[in-house]
Amino acid sequence: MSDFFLIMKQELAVTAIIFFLLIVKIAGKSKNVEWLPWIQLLLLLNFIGGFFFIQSGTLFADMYHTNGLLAFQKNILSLGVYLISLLCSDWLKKSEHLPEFFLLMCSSLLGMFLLISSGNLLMFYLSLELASIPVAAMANFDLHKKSASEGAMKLIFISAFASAVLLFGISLIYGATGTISFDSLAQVVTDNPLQILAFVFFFTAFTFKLSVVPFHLWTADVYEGAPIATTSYLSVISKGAVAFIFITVLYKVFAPLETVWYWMLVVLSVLTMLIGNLFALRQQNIKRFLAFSSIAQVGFILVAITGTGVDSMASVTYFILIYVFSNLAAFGVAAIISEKTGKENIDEYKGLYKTNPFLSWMLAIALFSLAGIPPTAGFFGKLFLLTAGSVKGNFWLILIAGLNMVISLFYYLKIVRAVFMDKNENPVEKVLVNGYAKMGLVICAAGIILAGLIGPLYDYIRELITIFF
Amino acid sequence: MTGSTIIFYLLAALTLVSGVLSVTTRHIFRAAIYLLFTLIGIAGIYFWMQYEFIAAVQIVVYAGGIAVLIIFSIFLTQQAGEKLPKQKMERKIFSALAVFCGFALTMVQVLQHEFPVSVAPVTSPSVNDIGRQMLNVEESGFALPFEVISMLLLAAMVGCIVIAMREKRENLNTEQKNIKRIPNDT
Amino acid sequence: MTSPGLEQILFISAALFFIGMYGFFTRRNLITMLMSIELILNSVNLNFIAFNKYVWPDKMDGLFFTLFIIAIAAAEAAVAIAIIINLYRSHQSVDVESAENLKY
Amino acid sequence: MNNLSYIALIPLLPLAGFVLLGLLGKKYFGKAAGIIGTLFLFISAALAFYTAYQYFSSGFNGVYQPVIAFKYTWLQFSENLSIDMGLYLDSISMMMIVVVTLISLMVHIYSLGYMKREERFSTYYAYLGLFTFSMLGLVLSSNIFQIYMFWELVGVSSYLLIGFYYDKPSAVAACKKAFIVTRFADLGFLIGILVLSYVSGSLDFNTMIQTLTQPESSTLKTAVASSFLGVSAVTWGGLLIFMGGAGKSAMFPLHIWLPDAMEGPTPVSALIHAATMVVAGVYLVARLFPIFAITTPVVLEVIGWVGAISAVIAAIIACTQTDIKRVLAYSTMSQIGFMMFALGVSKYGGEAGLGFTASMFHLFTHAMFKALLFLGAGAVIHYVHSNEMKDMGGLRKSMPITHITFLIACLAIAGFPFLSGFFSKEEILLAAYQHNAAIYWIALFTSGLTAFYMFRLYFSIFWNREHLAHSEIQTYKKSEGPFVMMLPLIILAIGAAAAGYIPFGKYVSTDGRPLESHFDLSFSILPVVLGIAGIVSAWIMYKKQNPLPDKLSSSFGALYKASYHKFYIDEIYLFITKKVIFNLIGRPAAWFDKNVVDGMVNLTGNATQWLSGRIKKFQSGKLQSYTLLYLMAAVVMAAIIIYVWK
Amino acid sequence: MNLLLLLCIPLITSLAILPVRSRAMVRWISLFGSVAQLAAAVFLFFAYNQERDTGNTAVVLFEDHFKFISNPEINFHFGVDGIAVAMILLTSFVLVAGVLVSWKIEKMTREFYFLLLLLALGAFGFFISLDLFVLFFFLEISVIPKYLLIGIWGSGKKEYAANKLALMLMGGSALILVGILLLYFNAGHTFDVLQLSHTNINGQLQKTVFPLLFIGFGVFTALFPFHTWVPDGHSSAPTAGSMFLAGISMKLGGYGCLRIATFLLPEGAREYANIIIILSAIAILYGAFATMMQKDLKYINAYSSVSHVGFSLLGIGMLTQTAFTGALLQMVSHGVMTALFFAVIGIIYDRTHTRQVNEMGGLMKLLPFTMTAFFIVGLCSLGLPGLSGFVAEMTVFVGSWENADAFHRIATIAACVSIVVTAVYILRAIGKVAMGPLFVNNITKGMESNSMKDATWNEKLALIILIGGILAIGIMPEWLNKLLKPSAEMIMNRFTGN
Repeated sequence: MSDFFLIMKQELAVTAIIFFLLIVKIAGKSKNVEWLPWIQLLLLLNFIGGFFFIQSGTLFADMYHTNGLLAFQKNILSLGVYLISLLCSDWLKKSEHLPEFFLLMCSSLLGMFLLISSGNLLMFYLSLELASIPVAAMANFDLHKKSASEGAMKLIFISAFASAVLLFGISLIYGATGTISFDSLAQVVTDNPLQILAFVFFFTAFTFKLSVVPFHLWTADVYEGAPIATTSYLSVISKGAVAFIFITVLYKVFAPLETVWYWMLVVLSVLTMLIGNLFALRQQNIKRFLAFSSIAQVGFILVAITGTGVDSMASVTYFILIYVFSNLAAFGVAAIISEKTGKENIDEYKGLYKTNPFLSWMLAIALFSLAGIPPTAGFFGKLFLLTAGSVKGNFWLILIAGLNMVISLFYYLKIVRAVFMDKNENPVEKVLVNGYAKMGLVICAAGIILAGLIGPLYDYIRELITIFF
Repeated sequence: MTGSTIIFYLLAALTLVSGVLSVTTRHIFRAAIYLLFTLIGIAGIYFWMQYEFIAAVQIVVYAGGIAVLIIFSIFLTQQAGEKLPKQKMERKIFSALAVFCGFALTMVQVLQHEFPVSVAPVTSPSVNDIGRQMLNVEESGFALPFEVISMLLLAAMVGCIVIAMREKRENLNTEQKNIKRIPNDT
Repeated sequence: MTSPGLEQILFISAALFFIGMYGFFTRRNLITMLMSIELILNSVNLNFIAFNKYVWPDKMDGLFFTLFIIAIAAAEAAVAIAIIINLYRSHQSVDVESAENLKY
Repeated sequence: MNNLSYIALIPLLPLAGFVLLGLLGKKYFGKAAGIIGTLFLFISAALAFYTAYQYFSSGFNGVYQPVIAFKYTWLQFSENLSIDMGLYLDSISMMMIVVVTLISLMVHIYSLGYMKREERFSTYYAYLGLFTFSMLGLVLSSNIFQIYMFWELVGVSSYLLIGFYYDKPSAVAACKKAFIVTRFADLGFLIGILVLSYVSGSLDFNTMIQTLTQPESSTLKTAVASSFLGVSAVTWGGLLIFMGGAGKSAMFPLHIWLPDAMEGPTPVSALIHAATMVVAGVYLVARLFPIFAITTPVVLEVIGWVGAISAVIAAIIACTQTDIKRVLAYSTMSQIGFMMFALGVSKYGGEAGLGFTASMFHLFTHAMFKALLFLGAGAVIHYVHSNEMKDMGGLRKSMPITHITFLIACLAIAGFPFLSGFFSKEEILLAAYQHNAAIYWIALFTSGLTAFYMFRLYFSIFWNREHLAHSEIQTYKKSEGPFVMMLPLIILAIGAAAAGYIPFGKYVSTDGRPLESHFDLSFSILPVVLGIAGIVSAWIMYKKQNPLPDKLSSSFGALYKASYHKFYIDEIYLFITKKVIFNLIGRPAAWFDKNVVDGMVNLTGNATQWLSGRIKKFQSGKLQSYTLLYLMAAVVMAAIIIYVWK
Repeated sequence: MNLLLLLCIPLITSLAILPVRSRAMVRWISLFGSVAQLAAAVFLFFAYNQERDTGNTAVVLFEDHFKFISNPEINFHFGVDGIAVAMILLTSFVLVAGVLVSWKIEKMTREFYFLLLLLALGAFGFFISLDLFVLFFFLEISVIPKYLLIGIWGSGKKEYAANKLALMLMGGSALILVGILLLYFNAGHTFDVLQLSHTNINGQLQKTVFPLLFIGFGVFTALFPFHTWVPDGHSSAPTAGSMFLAGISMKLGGYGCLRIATFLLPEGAREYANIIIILSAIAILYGAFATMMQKDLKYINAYSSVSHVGFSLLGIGMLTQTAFTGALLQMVSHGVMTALFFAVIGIIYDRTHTRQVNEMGGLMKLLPFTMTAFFIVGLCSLGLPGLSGFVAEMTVFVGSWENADAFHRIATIAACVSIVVTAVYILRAIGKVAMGPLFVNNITKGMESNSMKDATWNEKLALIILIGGILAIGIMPEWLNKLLKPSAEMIMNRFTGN
């Protein structure tokens, strides 16, 4: 039984936090804000605890399994959640429903954990729903904002739609193979037309969650409408978890269909990078901008996935880790500014450096990392993605990816330019950054700088993957 | 043509016709009622297939739960006697086309596929079996999904409470502070 | 008319699936869109049950899948309705086209 | 002659002067800068004379062997090709260092007076030092690339000196023009070097001449065989190298910079644009003479004709110019033309090499009298503050020393018997007469013209009007110039008178063997008579103010006008550079860059932006459109995979 | 000599100035750091020569290995050959000069020096790296400092220029990246330059990768027609930025073209040599003619850079040892020269607040020191003997002439023609700015008593350092030649197969 606790310790820890929050909500009388540091502490403990007593194993028949790699990936997600709790503390403090927000976020995180640990289609589906339904509620947390309810509405409807399509696909797979277990599916999957059809329907669920073009259309609207805490959660954590399970499913379960999904990925990755970039070029709202930029980033992830299992898993895991730092730092700065001044427009960021040098540098570092420019870790992240993607020798794809990096640099620089170079009569006033947010930003910046320069990190990830993947 | 066949086709006709009516009628209450019919029709098909437990759950959860939920929400949001807004013809045509293509593709594939003929005897699962498996942690047990569902329902409940029971606006300014969207047609 | 079996049921479910889709695409009222989603989910359920009965009767995977889908559908519907109600409060409408401000 | 490395001091001392004065001059030396510079040069000149004396006095068996006194690898290109810095001593380089140091010293001394009011006095001396260094380096070069380097350096020092009065726009234009025109010619020189070095496999003069003058050598055979546009590689090389020489020596049609170069201070004109730098082209041809004479006679022919044409054209133009320095400039060009065609009509070896000797001889004497003329003109300009003939006249009384020395120089250049110019010119004419009759007649005509325009100049300055219009000048000026200005005039006048008596043929010849003297008085009659005729006609026309010149000019009409406008060659160049090169190449290139190349880059950016604007309608904000697209994409993807791709 | 020192000094200096508040302190620390770096570079030079003199004929000296990542195998593999030593010397010279001329920068001083040092760090790292990935890393490091330097401290249409520069360089990097990955996956799974040079890379691959690498690096070094970032970038950058851009950054590309692309892929180079020659001959002439039409001093130098860098590329395309040496000499020479040119322009601009040649004249009278430097750099640019430009250009010409066929001949002659055109535009600029009647911005009167002061001590020092570099190469070229030639020979051996 102790094995059970150790194997599922991360899930159990999150569950414990959920119940703690529930009790806080039900029993707590005082203002909820006071609980924020404690919640942050718990999330930090959750993150740190993830590194100890890691045990591999399978539970509930084949429905749940975990190992060092998955534990590491879960830790990345925990870290992300912790950082969000730090970075968005301003917003959270004002929120009337602080424990509920964390409850939902932790539920969703639990869903993510189970998602990447899932061993059959049922668990996959359920944990995907567990991961996404609370997010829809989270998206609506700015209760009085019209755009928030619009975003939440779009998210819940389109994810319901997507899961319906997914379920249809699963039902056909089940009909064609008679099993929902990943292990046995891997034995029986073949490329007959019905299975391809079913697989494509199944596949769209991932592309939807990852916001791959043309299944990405919800992304920007939802990101823009939702509170930044939710947006950053959606863009980083949710995407990361789905990317992990995506690779597992493709290489472990649907390996026989590799020729099918390989070309799908190639085409979709090109489309995603290109369309994401083209849309990002013209955005004015920083959240919307980051939405499209994250779509373009996903294109690069797809490029990596076209490689081999080990390579793509290693590079994507590494990339997601860096992406957590970079994207959260960018969202963090946006969150602070938006919360204090209500400004979310890139034009309004002009002359930010004059008044807020710290935030400006943080934003710049984050954006450079997103653009993949050294010495930030984003450079290594991108490079390993592309290296992984070129294993099969499809260098045209790499070339297109490289050129897309140029386009992406253009719009990242647009913000840098606004912040550092453009003059503004009426710049963002001096913003007092609270300690938590500052700490969060510093952690992110340190991560951005160090994660790339510490070579053994990648080696470590790769080693995990060669052992466990 | 046996009686069972006739019943099946009647059920099928009920399901599909009320399904179509449910998505086309312009009276929202009628749509809800047609939806109810469809759900009942499907429950009927479950009965027909001798999956009584599922049929029962279908009637309890869908016909009894979700349909009522929907009808209540219609009460909340709809003025009586109001017709539903019309959709643009263009959208209808495109949708019909896409849907038809999807349907055709699916049917062609499904019909072409040779499903293996089952060798095991067709038995309807007993409620007993279902219950035992539901809470079993061993092979072919569904305890974990059960727990997951419970967490999901908890989260959904909390979410619904937060969203639907929003308090009185304390600060009217929040509305003004809404994002000022600058049209970016440049 | 042949005696009904797997193919007929699959036809019903597929038809229902795409009828639901059609509704989802063309209905402007959010509640009716939610109804369409329910139709779609029902068609999937039907699929699972049919496959379980006619093709893979040795295990009850399909049946359980259906059960869980029903549960999730309920949860999803609840959250969706909560969001719709909230939207109705801020937009004074449940028309999907009233909520198209976030674009481009 | 044992340790010869002291010879390196000859060029290095002026360099030291340049560095010293250039870095510290203004601040620390002030007016003493001139003395310091002169002192450096004096030592250098003394060394040069000593060296030359040693060299010529101890010729071996009548053959003056070239000696390489010093050699240092400056830049190793490849195994065979390297730029060496060396000191190459032979008769012509010895002669040249004497000329260069002597004239330079004279100019240094002269400038002490002439330039003393200049604010940038020390800079001036620094530049003079730089020039002298470069010129000495040039004449002592042992390596063709070395000569090219110093060639460029004299070019730049000439540029600096012409542009010395840098706030005068005309001076700025002139120095620019001088540099660019000679630079253009140097382009030919450079390519010529590349060609010759490639065919000979060496940059060293000795090796190069050896390989290229042995008819049996296989390298030469292949070099002659390989041809471009029907002309062999060696010939191309020779022609291109001559192009460099022609540019520097202001040969037609690359002469246009020389008259403008008179914008520089007059002593500089005397040094650079009369005596030394402009004869560098002649020196270059003389340096490579064996190659020209033995391997590529065609080029020699070209050299001869270019020289002759330049001589006559310049003489004609000189007759009509009114700026005294310009007259002298054209006369310089004309005289260098003489030297050029003398080389052109010469052959290699023995008595046939008379032209070579004559050319060098003329170079030597010309340096004396032309420097004298310029310095004299400088004194005149110093006195009247004008370059124009119309501001002068009747100066013979107020400037007696200048008058006498100027007269000596004029007589010498006109070939008046028993002055230096007479001997050298007679030799040239003789050489031409022996080998190329056409050139001989041209030369004869030109020498008559020379006498005419020189005396036109002389009479206009010193006679013509008895009383100066500028009466105030006479009241201000009592003396014609300080002693330091008169001394060089006197020394040079002695030189101009006596240099002809040096037995040049003994020392300088194509193959190092002394030439026998062929002095035949009867041959001289015709040129001398022509010369005197020229002098007389000038006397008639210009001794007193009279309407004759105007009449004559109007009777010549078009020719006079053309000559006055220097045959419109400047305008042609201007047209080519301004209109053709600027408008047809430069402007389009700049336009192309701005619009096409840059445009492509901007277009890519704009196209991306445009595309991004086009596709925005997909993001319509309509939930149902999103989902519709979702379904369609899924169905289409599945259909493609199932039906098309499989 | 431990090469890490070369990375540590700029790194430590740049980090050291971050917490410093006082402007003066920042300046002095930067100066100290850059002088230390220069000392290290000079020491490296002597150490290298000494090592070679003792008969060490290894391809690179002072090798160092640090494991970075094991799969894909990436190591910090450092080592220098003669080329790298020369480039490091050049970079440190320009660094010191750049720090000195920026003394007066008041706007965000700390950030300015930080970025400057970061840029230098990238260059140093690039030159000592022997691992393609690490090399690429360092190459990319320099993009952001450039962007910010131009964008924040620049002038004119700086945002446009900065954007263009960053994007074009990034585009070049994308090509390099693909090239590197192609090599990695098809030639033995290694990024190590030395290992790759021992690997037998098949011809088809070479022909595919070479253009990628060459164009990629070519963008950095203003290969025609990818040069358009040069004029805008250079002219908008602050003085030190321009100096770095032209003096160092463009050399990164040239170094990459020769030391990486040509060295690793001789067959590819042979395949495309003629195209390189055509492009570079066009660049040389076209750049020169385009310069003729420019009126802005910085544009003049920028376009002339395009022309001058063309000589480097021409030398590379000629595929002879002498031409390679010439190309390298040209890189070093152009680096010093153009840095000096920009320094002079910066000083002029500081005084006159204009860079239009038509708006000033006769500055010799007011700024004799600066104008003397201007003369020297102009003369160097037009290839005057005794200054560095001559040495480099002549070596390229002689090397180019070793190819005996008409095509190479015509290309060489075309390149030679540019020395005349260069003379035209340089003398025009000098004539307009330094000579003629004194005026600035159409103010003619009272200029003599103008408060315009000649170069201050820091500027003088910077100019003297760079002039010293020009003269050192121009008067005694053999030391540099000796340094570069064996390395050029080593590259050439790849072609002759020794």
